[in-house]
Amino acid sequence: MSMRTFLTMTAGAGVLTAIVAAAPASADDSKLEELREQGFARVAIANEPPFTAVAADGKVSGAAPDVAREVFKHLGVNDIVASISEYGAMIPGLQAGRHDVITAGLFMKPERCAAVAYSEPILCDAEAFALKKGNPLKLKSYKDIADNPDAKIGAPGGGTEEKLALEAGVPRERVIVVPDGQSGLKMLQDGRIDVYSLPVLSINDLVAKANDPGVEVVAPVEGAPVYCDGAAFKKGDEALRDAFDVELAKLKKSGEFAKIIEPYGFSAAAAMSTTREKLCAAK
Amino acid sequence: MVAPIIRIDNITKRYGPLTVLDGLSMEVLPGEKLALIGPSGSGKTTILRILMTLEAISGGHIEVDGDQLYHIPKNGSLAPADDRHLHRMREKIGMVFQHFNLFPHKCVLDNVTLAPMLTKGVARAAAEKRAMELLDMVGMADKAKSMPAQLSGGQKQRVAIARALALSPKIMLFDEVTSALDPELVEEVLNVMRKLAVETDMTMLLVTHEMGFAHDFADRILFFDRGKIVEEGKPDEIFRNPKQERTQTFLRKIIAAGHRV
Amino acid sequence: MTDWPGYIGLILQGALVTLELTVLGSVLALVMAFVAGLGRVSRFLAVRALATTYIEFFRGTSIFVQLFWVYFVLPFAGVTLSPLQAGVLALGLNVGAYGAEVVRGAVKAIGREQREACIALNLSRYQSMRYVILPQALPLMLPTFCNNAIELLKGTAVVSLISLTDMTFQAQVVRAQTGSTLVPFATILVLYFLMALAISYGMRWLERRVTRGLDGVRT
Amino acid sequence: MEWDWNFVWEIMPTLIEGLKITILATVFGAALAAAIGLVFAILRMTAPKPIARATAFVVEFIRGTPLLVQLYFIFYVLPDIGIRLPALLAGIIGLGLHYGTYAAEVYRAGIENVPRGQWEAAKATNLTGRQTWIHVILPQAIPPMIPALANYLIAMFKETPLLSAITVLELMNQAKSVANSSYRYIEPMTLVGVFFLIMSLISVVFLRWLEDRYARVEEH
Repeated sequence: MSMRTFLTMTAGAGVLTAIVAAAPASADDSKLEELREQGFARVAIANEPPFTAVAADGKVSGAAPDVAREVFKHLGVNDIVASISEYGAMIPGLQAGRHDVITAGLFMKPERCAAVAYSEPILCDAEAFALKKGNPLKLKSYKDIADNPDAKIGAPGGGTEEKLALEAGVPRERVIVVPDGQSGLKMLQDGRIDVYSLPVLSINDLVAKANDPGVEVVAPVEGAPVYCDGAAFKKGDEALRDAFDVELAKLKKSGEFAKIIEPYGFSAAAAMSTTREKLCAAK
Repeated sequence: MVAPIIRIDNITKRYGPLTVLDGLSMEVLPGEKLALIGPSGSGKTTILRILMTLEAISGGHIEVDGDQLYHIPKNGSLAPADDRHLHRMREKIGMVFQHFNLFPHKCVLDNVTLAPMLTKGVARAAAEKRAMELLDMVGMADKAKSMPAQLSGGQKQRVAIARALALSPKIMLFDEVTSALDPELVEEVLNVMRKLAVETDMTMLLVTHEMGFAHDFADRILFFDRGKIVEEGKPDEIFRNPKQERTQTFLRKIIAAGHRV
Repeated sequence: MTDWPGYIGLILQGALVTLELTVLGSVLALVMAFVAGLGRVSRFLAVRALATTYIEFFRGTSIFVQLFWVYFVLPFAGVTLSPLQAGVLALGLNVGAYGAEVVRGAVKAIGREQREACIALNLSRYQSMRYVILPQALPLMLPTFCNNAIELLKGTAVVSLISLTDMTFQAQVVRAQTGSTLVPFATILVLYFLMALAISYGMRWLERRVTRGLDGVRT
Repeated sequence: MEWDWNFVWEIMPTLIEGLKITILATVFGAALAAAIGLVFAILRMTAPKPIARATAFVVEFIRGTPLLVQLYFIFYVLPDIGIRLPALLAGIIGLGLHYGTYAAEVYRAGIENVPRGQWEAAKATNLTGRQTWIHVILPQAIPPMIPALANYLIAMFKETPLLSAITVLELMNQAKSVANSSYRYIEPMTLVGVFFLIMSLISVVFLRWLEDRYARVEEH
């Protein structure tokens, strides 16, 4: 069996190699060329309407992917292929070459700007709370949550809201990381958390869908800034990002941009009144 | 004077601290029928297992049919044998086990044809023809398509004999081939072996507790005790007239236990 | 109005991915089980050591951790796998390590007597393994292989966490879209159970086929 | 991306926090599994036929479906019928229920492996049913079960990362949370793997010892 085992092992290794044999993605200005060639860009989304959504037939929509789809079309990349990811996994996934760009309402913040290459702003929104009818704990800001030792907040893991809560001084054990919007709402209804925080439009969409008279919305959250997202590229793909920005600016100018995002409830004016530079510098 | 087909020269066999064979030497002539008798644990089965290369030796040399069994000559001295050499040497030797060791997933015929087809490249048709002759000889031709689980112990052992014969070895080793059988099945196996002893000129080594059979079957009897040959001779000499005290004691006990001599 | 047929369709699409993962993962697991299982009974120390390391490593860490590692860490070593490849690789290697112990156990369970018969009949090591030991060991492996396959099926749910659109993932999507938790989860629980049943019936059928004759009933 | 030792030391306390929860979940999950398994086994072996059948079905169903989905079910669906469990408790119940079905099989096999003759001998020596169980059957049935049970304990330990999916802050979830805020996956994920490997290697040694101590009967 000896020699044979070696042979079998070699064969096994062969099978492995075959499976492993996927080309490592390269990262330079030829990136756009590469995307054109493969005919699509791989985007990370979160399935959080209205930023990102997946329809019953599996089709990807939402404001962020719709804008990206349009821009990429102008760049000669015909389609986008989306994979749903947790917010926290998006940047590591981008760095690991899992996707080419994040189009998910991942708001620009200084430390994120340091980790990825953002496009110019696309979607802007303020933060909101969903809470039990009548706001029994009287929570209006992240600070209020920090000050009330009984209040538990739910937020997406690695999302803006989790950071805001932690920065406002809410201890880790009262910030419950919730995998997705539906789970967050469910946990609020079940009383596992007292407040669930997402951007205004997301909360509105979620609460509207739930159609639960026992849930109310506080928007915007006091003291929380308005944030804007951009398409996030891997560091090193700045050439692609710049090309993206050029086409994005054209869309903004032509009014097409507003046509895409306003039906979802986003304000085109808000996105156009600020810049990546300002948002990345803001503290 | 004919050269011996087996020459065992001063071999030892140890299992850890236990010495089973201690400086044993013996020779077997071609065509000789040899019976190894003696109390349990005296090392007689170990001899067969060593000849079949189921156990390695701790020291000494064995020559089978003119070649070293466990060694190959290399630059004038002897080096340990490799797999190829052992493979070649095993062609000369066949063995029948106490517990038959038939392959339970193969029918009787396939049990007999497997080794010739695999080790000698015999074509299926030829292998089956030869197998049927052998099965006929052991009286098992009508069970060729049966599975081992459907056979009695005696039938299994007869198939096992046919299986060993199918490789046409020069030396056959029989290791207590009847001791796992119900008493009424012993005779059918012994009959096959008697026939074999008469009809072939194979060298045969037999380890047995059937003293009567050993007497009829063997040209020479070796009496083993504690890893040594205590006494050897013609069956009549050993059974009628044992010289050593240990042989006498052993035979007395055997007779007292109701075995026929 | 909820588009239930559409959503059920989504879950069924996920079921196909789950099926694909289970089948491909099982194939890899089977290959690894035999390679590593036979490697563990090899004569060569190096082969045994390699097989043992593989087995202990993959049995030692959680499938969940392995999956995340393959998916997020391996790319930094220049190996980027699609979610499906990552899933198949992690599941196959993980379950293969368990299967290897089954192969080893079954091969060892075919006793000394059969091995000695092989030596006496002058079969080579390979021939003994191929024609005598494995055919007898295989029926002993099947019941445990069946359990392993079901474990693998259940393990596929974990891949939903690396955004592979399997059944569990699609159930999450449906849940996000419809706001109903009970329906998608109950549906996939039943679907998983049916798949597990299919595996165990299939294996039982296979077992009956390979053991025929061993119990004394000729085919 | 390079391996960063400073980062490793920085996140270590957080991961240790998670490890505590992981061990807590394992210990309580195991205790629950041992108890639930006993109930399942007794129901299957001694209850009237319909109940025994229903139990068998439940056991098969739980064994045939993924723990992850069961956890989702316990955590998100049960509140609809008024059962609202804290995340950790839900996780422990999920683990206990899932592995209880495995334990039940071990119990059953262990008891059935006691030879028929032992029951008959007990009857012949006029022992009561209770005495038979306590003095004859269980002392023979339990030792061979121990390695098998320990095996499932280790398996369960390795499935605790699934609890992260229902917001339990165990080892995996702490690692993810660290990764989320630092955008680094290499160190946290590798460390989690190393933690599990170390614990498993220790438990493998322990298991071998258990096997030597209790299961020698199986080998001949």
